[in-house]
Amino acid sequence: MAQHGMDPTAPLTGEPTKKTRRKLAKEMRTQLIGFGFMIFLTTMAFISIASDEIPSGFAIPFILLLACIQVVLQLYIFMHLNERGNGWQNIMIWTAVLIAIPTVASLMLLLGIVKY
Amino acid sequence: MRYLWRLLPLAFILLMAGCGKQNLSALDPQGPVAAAQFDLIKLSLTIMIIVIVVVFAIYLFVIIRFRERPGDTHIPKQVHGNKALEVVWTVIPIILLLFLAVPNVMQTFTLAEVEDTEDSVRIVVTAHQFWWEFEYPEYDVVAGQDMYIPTNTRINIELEASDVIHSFWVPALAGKQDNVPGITNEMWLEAPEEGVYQGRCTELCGEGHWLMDFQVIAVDPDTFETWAQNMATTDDDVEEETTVAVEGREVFEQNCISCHAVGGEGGNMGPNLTNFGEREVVAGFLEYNDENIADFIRYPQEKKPGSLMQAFPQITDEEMDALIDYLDSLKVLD
Amino acid sequence: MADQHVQTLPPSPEKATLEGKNKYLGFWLFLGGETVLFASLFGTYLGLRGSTVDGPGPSELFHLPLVFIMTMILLTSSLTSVFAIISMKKGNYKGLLAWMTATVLLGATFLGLEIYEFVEYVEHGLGFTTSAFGSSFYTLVGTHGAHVAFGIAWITTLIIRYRKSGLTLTNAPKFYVAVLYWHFIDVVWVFIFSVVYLMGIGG
Amino acid sequence: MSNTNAQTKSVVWDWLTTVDHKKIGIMYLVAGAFFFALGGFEAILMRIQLMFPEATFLPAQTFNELLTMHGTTMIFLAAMPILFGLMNYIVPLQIGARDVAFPFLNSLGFWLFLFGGILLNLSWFFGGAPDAGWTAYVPLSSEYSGTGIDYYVLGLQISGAGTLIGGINFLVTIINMRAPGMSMMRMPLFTWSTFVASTLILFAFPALTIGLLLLMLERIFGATYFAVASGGNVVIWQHLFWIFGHPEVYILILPAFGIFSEIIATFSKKRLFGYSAMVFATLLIGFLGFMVWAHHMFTVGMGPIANSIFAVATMAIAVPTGIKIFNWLFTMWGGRIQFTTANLFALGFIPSFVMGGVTGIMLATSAANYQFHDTYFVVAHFHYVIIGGVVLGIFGGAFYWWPRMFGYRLNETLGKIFFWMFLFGFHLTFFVQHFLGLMGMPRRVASYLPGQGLDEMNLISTIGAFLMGVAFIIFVVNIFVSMKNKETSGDPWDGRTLEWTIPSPTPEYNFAQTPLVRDVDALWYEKYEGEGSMKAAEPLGDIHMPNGSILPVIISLGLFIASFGFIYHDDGWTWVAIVGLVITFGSMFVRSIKEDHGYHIPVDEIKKGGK
Ligand code: HEA
Ligand code: HEA
Ligand code: HEC
Ligand code: CUA
Ligand SMILES: [Cu+2]
Repeated sequence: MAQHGMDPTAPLTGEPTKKTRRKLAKEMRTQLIGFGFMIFLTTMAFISIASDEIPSGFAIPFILLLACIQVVLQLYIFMHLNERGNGWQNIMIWTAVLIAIPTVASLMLLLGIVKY
Repeated sequence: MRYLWRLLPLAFILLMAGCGKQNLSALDPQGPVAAAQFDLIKLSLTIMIIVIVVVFAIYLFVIIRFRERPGDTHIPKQVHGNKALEVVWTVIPIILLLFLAVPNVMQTFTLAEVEDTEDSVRIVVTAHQFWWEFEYPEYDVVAGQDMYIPTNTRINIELEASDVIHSFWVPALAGKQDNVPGITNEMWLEAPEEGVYQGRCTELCGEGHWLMDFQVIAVDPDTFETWAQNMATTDDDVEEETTVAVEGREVFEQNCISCHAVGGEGGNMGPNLTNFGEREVVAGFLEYNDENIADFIRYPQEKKPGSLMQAFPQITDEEMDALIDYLDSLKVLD
Repeated sequence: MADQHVQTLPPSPEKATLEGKNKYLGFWLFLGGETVLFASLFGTYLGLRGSTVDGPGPSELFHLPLVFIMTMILLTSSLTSVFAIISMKKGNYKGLLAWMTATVLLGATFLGLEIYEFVEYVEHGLGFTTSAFGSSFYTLVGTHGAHVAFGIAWITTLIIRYRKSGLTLTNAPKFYVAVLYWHFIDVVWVFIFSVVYLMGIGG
Repeated sequence: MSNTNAQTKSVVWDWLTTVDHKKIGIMYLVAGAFFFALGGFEAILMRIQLMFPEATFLPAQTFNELLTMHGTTMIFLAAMPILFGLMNYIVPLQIGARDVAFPFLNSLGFWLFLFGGILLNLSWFFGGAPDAGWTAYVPLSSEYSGTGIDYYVLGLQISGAGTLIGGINFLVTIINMRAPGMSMMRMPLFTWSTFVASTLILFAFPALTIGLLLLMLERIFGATYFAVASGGNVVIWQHLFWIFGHPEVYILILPAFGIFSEIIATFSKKRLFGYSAMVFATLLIGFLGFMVWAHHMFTVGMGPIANSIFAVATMAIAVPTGIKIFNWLFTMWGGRIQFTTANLFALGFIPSFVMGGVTGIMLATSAANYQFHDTYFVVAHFHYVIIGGVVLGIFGGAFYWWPRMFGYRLNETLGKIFFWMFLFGFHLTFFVQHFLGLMGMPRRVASYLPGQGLDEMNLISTIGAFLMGVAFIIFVVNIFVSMKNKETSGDPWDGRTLEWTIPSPTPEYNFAQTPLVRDVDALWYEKYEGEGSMKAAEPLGDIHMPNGSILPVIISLGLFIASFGFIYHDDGWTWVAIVGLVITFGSMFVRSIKEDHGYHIPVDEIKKGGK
């Protein structure tokens, strides 16, 4: 099978290829920008709740939106879902989200207290 | 073809005629709600029978026509599929389902419309392990086990539970709704005919679940009015016909009043007994006779496993006779 | 066997073997399951968050500054774990271990603050059994905390176990998957700080 | 590291430590069959009690325990594990793999299931079995029941973890380990349905995990999610249970659909009609299965909008299911249908399941459901789909794959007697229950009163149950009397798929050479259109195999022990819980720091075995 001729316990030696190194440098940049963006989103969320100026009718949907954006960033930048060969991972995670939405909604709303 | 469609549910009813007790079966609806539900049942059944007939017909044809015959060794053609056929058996079921889904949605909303009107009667039904309490807020009446309703009147019901989940079902009058602790559910029903309708609990609620029966008693509106007035006004001095009954009342006041109310006085851990003398059954299911009453009071758990009534084996025969006399005298109608 | 083979560093050592690929995919699937798991907890919390009965409610308890600090710490720990993987891909095993250690330390700080927070709330009258709000709050945030604790234990084990071995085709997937797990903990936290804390204070 | 360990181990030790998917599959089958007999026995006891009105054969409390244990055992410990057994044995063979993706986890999954099942059943001996129905609705199960429910909670939690692990394992196996040429759209339908069912497991079981966790915290540590007095809400449990529970029924039926697809194609000697529609329908059923759970809760008071939406969504499932039914019928159309026992089960399935399916649509009619709900009509519905679908599927699959798994064919005559008796008994038992329900008989009643017109049909129903019992005994007899009919051919049915390319008995490495797949029904293609036998995708070489391990047993045992600590934690048994958890986490730790690279089977040996 695939691992013919490979020894899984031998330390990996050698340098990454030039191409890989260039890719990694670029990746480093992406990660840092992504991180900066996440810090920004988080701070925005906290500010919009902390400040008295912003009415909660706006702030709540706003922070939820920020949370969703941030999660997508996490999944695609930190967790590399965008890389090739992650088709199944994407399918499964989004299916999970699709199932999570009605789950949360029904546990919030359909408890018999208010009739829908 | 049309004719055939109408025939199918009819055939079904003929098949079922004579099955089940009239005041119990959902197949013999006695009120508009049960009737509407029965109509839906018939409609859905008709559609299902069509489906079954079609599938069975193809099925039988296939297994007879294409069975392997002795000596046959041919290799059938390896067909991949057929687009047109696929579309047919996707679209036809969708259409059939629409015929069911639309009336169903309409009925679902109709059955959920619980609004008080001028002459509607509201009843708050509280389910307990393993008995029923019926409160009539408009009349300031609380009754146990027997739910009196006026005929031809819209009865709006609020459902509550004091311990676990129960479910209120009177098959001949209406489908069930659950009595859920912490939640108030609503439903309505109507009974055009006078009569006694069997009701039961349909949510597993513990040991006594299977015997958590009650009765819905439909009487004409005047009688109902009398019943409700008397339930509300009878106070402690129910006309005692005999002195024995007076003794019985003493026994009752010593032992029972902490749980059972009579005429507005007493606890509510057990059913209100103000009109106990008019029960057809004891504890929801036992035939109403002295022996059963006595046995139930002495050994309630033996008669009805799981019952939460305290047992009174110590009551002497004499006391018991008096007690039963007293209980017998608890009547509100004439 | 193949002991003499020189193993050169592949671009994605975590997915170079079939075992590695399986682990990588299997772990993602597991995270899919975890998504529904946390959705169930979030739903329960949202259903019950108004049920404070006689106990204190969210707006009386939560303090934004603490939550903000905790969030920043966890977010940063996600970044350090990213650095760890980049080091790994560069073949810099020391860097990998160092960044993983940083991640663990940040995680432990986060966990410490969470414990401090819980103790504080209990002192303010919100016990686990005080109200349905209390139960569901501690269950949701506590389950997340338990994930953090498990992550810390897991990564620590990896660091100790492989402190001398150098990067191999066996341990590369293990590190990679542990980091995925760590990111996922961060993802869940994003919703916790938004839905539990910010919405708790904001109305 | 690559030692050929040819030490002779004792047989018991071998089975305890095995990570071979085939042996694990067989262990699933054996344990599942045991629990099936147990659950069936419980059903028979219930039916005896219900034979006559006001019977006193069983006390009401015992009846409630029996019905709970019957439902729980059948669903979690019988049907699902038996299907898991078939999947474990067959799926790697169908996709041309040497094992599953995670052999160690596979073994762990099995042992977790087994210990969870044993734990659940021990409740009978320690203070009474759970008595709140398999759905364990709160607050009956939280505030009004004894320790039986603790066994239910922990037993299901442990075996559920095993199931989840198994599900992930199948998914990764199917995605990553298919033989060259076996694209997704060339996979046999049983593999496809395993794939979809595993996806359902992956997303449905976490909801159960949380439900059980909450119930455990509520019962053992005083949490108040469900306690109305402290602001809790009892409907939360119902949602969590059914978010799991409804997909669960498709977890059961989809693999059965897969089995029938294989059997019907094989014994009609025809390619499956509308392969891609079949795959698509399976996926659609799986997806819709997640959007309809509240049809179990129509009467709980969610409101008319919610009821309508869930009613219509539920009805939609008839469409993809219908597609499957008609595709099976048209697979047979124009074929040469052989009435082997395996195929009889498939042929018995079609009408039986359609009858159960259409009553499902009737139940989905929300306004009418107020009459059906929690009556014997529902009991009739789900036994029609479960027995008419899942159980017939299991028996069909057993007869079909028996020669592959055990190296001998089951006796056809006994098999046919079994089939007819079982089918007849099944319809006798459950057909009348539709009417019982409509005539006012609620489910979960320990008895009923005379004079309500329920007596005769209950008697008939019980007679049917006895017939099923006798039929099952005939099946067990068949297993033993047929042992002498050794099957030498690896392909007894003129099969179509890869599992029939292997010699009998199946070698432990499955395929000496990974096969090359060139079409759906790879073997059939090679036999009738290709070169007569499978092409190989790789040269003959050493085969890498994983080592066995006892750790799965120990990990599961630790949780088993810890459970007692939780259940009796009020009696000062907390230390037991700690000991158990230390055992579990300790052995997990050992596993993670001990690298184990397996061993190789040398070419010479393969040549000997594969001749
Ligand atoms: C293997 C298990 C299995 C399967 C496959 C199904 C399949 C279905 N089930 Fe069933 N169900 C259960 C197991 C299963 N069920 C169990 C165990 C319970 C009880 C749980 C408990 O309370 O203990 C239950 C309960 C249950 C209820 C709740 C009843 C109640 O408590 O009030 C409902 C309501 O909607 C329902 C609906 C359906 C539907 C619509 C399908 C559909 O998938 C059926 C689809 C199939 C067909 C329709 C037939 C073939 C189709 C055609 C030939 C095409 C043409 C058809 C039409 C146009 C109609 N089921
Ligand atoms: C896979 C699922 C499955 C299967 C296969 C069955 C199989 C059977 N079930 Fe049941 N059943 C459920 C799942 C299942 N059931 C569920 C989920 C419930 C709901 C529980 C609840 O309400 O909470 C239920 C409830 C239920 C009830 C309703 C209880 C009530 O509401 O009060 C009844 C009553 O008739 C019943 C009967 C039967 C019968 C007669 C069989 C028969 O088919 C059984 C056939 C079995 C055998 C024939 C084996 C016989 C074995 C022996 C005789 C021992 C001999 C041993 C050896 C030879 C080794 N089941
Ligand atoms: C601990 C509280 C308690 C006490 C004390 C008690 N009962 Fe009861 N009783 C109940 C409960 C609860 C029920 C309902 C039992 C059931 O149906 O499950 C009941 C039911 C009954 C019924 C049947 C009611 C009906 O509507 O059919 C009668 C009659 C009755 N009790 C009489 C008595 C008498 C007489 C005494 C005193 C000697 C008594 N009870 C003392 C709790 C009590
Ligand atoms: Cu009350 Cu069942
Ligand atoms: Cu369902």
